[in-house]
Amino acid sequence: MLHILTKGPDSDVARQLQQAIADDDAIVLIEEGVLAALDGRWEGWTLYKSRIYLLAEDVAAWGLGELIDSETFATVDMQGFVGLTEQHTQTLTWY
Amino acid sequence: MLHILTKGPDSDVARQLQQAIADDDAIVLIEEGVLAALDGRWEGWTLYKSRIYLLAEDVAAWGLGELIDSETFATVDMQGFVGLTEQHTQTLTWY
Amino acid sequence: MEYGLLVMGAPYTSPAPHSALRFAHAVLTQGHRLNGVFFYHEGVHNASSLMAPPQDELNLREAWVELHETHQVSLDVCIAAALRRGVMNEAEAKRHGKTSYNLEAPFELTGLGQLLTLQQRCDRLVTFA
Amino acid sequence: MEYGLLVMGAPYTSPAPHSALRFAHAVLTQGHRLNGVFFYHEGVHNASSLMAPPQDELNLREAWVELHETHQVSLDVCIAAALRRGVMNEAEAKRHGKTSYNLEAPFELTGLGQLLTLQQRCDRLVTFA
Amino acid sequence: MEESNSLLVIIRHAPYSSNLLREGLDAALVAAAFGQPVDLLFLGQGVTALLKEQGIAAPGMKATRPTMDMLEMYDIEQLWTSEETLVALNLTRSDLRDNVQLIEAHALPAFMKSYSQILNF
Amino acid sequence: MEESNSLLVIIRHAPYSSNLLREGLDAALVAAAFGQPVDLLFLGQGVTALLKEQGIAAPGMKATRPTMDMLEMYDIEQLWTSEETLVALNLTRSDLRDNVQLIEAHALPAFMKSYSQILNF
Repeated sequence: MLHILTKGPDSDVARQLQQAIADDDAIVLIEEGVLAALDGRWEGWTLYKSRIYLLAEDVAAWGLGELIDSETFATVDMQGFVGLTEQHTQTLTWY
Repeated sequence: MLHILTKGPDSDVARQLQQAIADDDAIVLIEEGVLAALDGRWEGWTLYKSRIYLLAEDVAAWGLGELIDSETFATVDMQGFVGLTEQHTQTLTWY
Repeated sequence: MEYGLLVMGAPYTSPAPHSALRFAHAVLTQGHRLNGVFFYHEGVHNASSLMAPPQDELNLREAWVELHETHQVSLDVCIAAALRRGVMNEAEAKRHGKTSYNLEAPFELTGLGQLLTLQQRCDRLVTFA
Repeated sequence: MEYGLLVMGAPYTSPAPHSALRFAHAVLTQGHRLNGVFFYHEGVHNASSLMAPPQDELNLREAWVELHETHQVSLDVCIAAALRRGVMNEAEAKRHGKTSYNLEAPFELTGLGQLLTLQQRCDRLVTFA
Repeated sequence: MEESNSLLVIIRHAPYSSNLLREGLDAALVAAAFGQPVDLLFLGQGVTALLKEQGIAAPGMKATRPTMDMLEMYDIEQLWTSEETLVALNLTRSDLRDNVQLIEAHALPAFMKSYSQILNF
Repeated sequence: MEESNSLLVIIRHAPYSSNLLREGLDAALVAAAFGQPVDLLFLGQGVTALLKEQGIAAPGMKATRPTMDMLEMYDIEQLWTSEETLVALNLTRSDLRDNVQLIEAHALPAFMKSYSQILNF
């Protein structure tokens, strides 16, 4: 399953999402969700960092481009986001 | 100042509100805000319980009437809410 | 005391307009004067005359109109917030080349200056959002 | 693959319609087929023909219409969600005794069954809310 | 729920905080009316719709209880929530309606995967 | 800011997450145009509007930066945020525009009380 998180790491929906992640699931952070990149303490990073992708256009729009180390985060552009939805038979948006 | 909190204790706005409370401020919990009554760990209860009021109609609407001990919480009805806005020269809504 | 309300939530999406309306009636019951209600952000949808909720639900627009008729409360809608959300009166509709419109008196399209005036004129401005 | 989108955010309030539109174009660029977009909850405001954003901003309704015209994407709007929020076509306006309306083709008012059909017919349903 | 078109509707919003609960339930009811197998999962504040006392409408707003009561008539009998959800709101199983089933901590991902379609409200 | 009609506009929402930032700034600009003394306080995600890099618009959405740049033209020169806000988002003063002033932890209530009027966006 591909989870799409649209809210920040402090939101109650980010906590709801965490209950729902299976071992082979991936997560795309879009819109406000990209703010998780500022929060190193967010549990998501410890639990499944290798399966988390930031939407590049939203990282730029939210002004985070130079604040975060792009080497340590996996980003996708819109085409890459579509690619992730191809790979997973289900997508679930958390908003 | 009278603060009106409309979101649950887990929300980021509940955390923003906490920075803003002065010693002589009061807080009314309305709408989703009444859910704080279920959360004994909410910092608001430790820090300024004596100045927090629950809007009675929203407590009933959210189905919390019998779940919470009405002796330990101060509630106001809509008239009482208006009364609180009379006593404080400023009101500030957190949503 | 003189009260003013700022409403920023949409009907049937946010509980804010319902809370605001109940607060408005309690203000009047207590003998205060309710000077005006300013609709901003998503609150502009409260003014839509095309709103058609199921019959067993309160029609928020009608409830505001009744408040205006009974207590002379002005109902001001921010024009910039309204236009971008598809809420406009006949004059704006003409200006934008539309044949339909969905805002009528007693709701009035005004600028944000009206909100600041309301805040300065009233003893209390209470926001519902 | 066949894609369907569910849009539940309003223009100029939520970023969801913007994200959905960009996603839609990327889906088409990748050679997939975009079967339809279903507008629900606050998303129904995307269909409003009375929307008049400032000229330097994208008119979301026009962007959806262009998507329909270029790629034959159906634009379905939940009728129950639309009516309570003040979005209706000419037929519904007549039925409710209104002289104005704000939903026109290519947007169509339909029931929720259309959303379930879209979900079953498509390989992927992606929600923006 | 191994059927190929089984639908899970997730409800995460409280009755009067937005119209999402109502519009989520409507989607579930329509799916059931179309003969699609539907289950409901309540997470976060959505679980307050399952409180026994729920249903006294907020003044001026439509009550949720009648819609909740309609679910059975449409053969939506499986109402689920998760242990984490109850813990987060300090609720216990006995605060909820009788026909609610509890998903154990860590079992949620597998539970969700058993549905071919999901809508998240 | 001891003037009797001083206005504090609080911005708590990020540039592209809703229109609240934009509509809050509009309120501040109109107040300033009317000659009312106005200050801006950025809390929570609102502080991301102050990021140096802020202003590359999300594709299809109007950029925030031009409005932020207009503030000075309207004599809104005092942009404030709080230490707690920066800590919560792991930001430092140097990530922000030059004309931002920091309110120390615990000083926020007194700061807010110094304004005769407040609008919270």
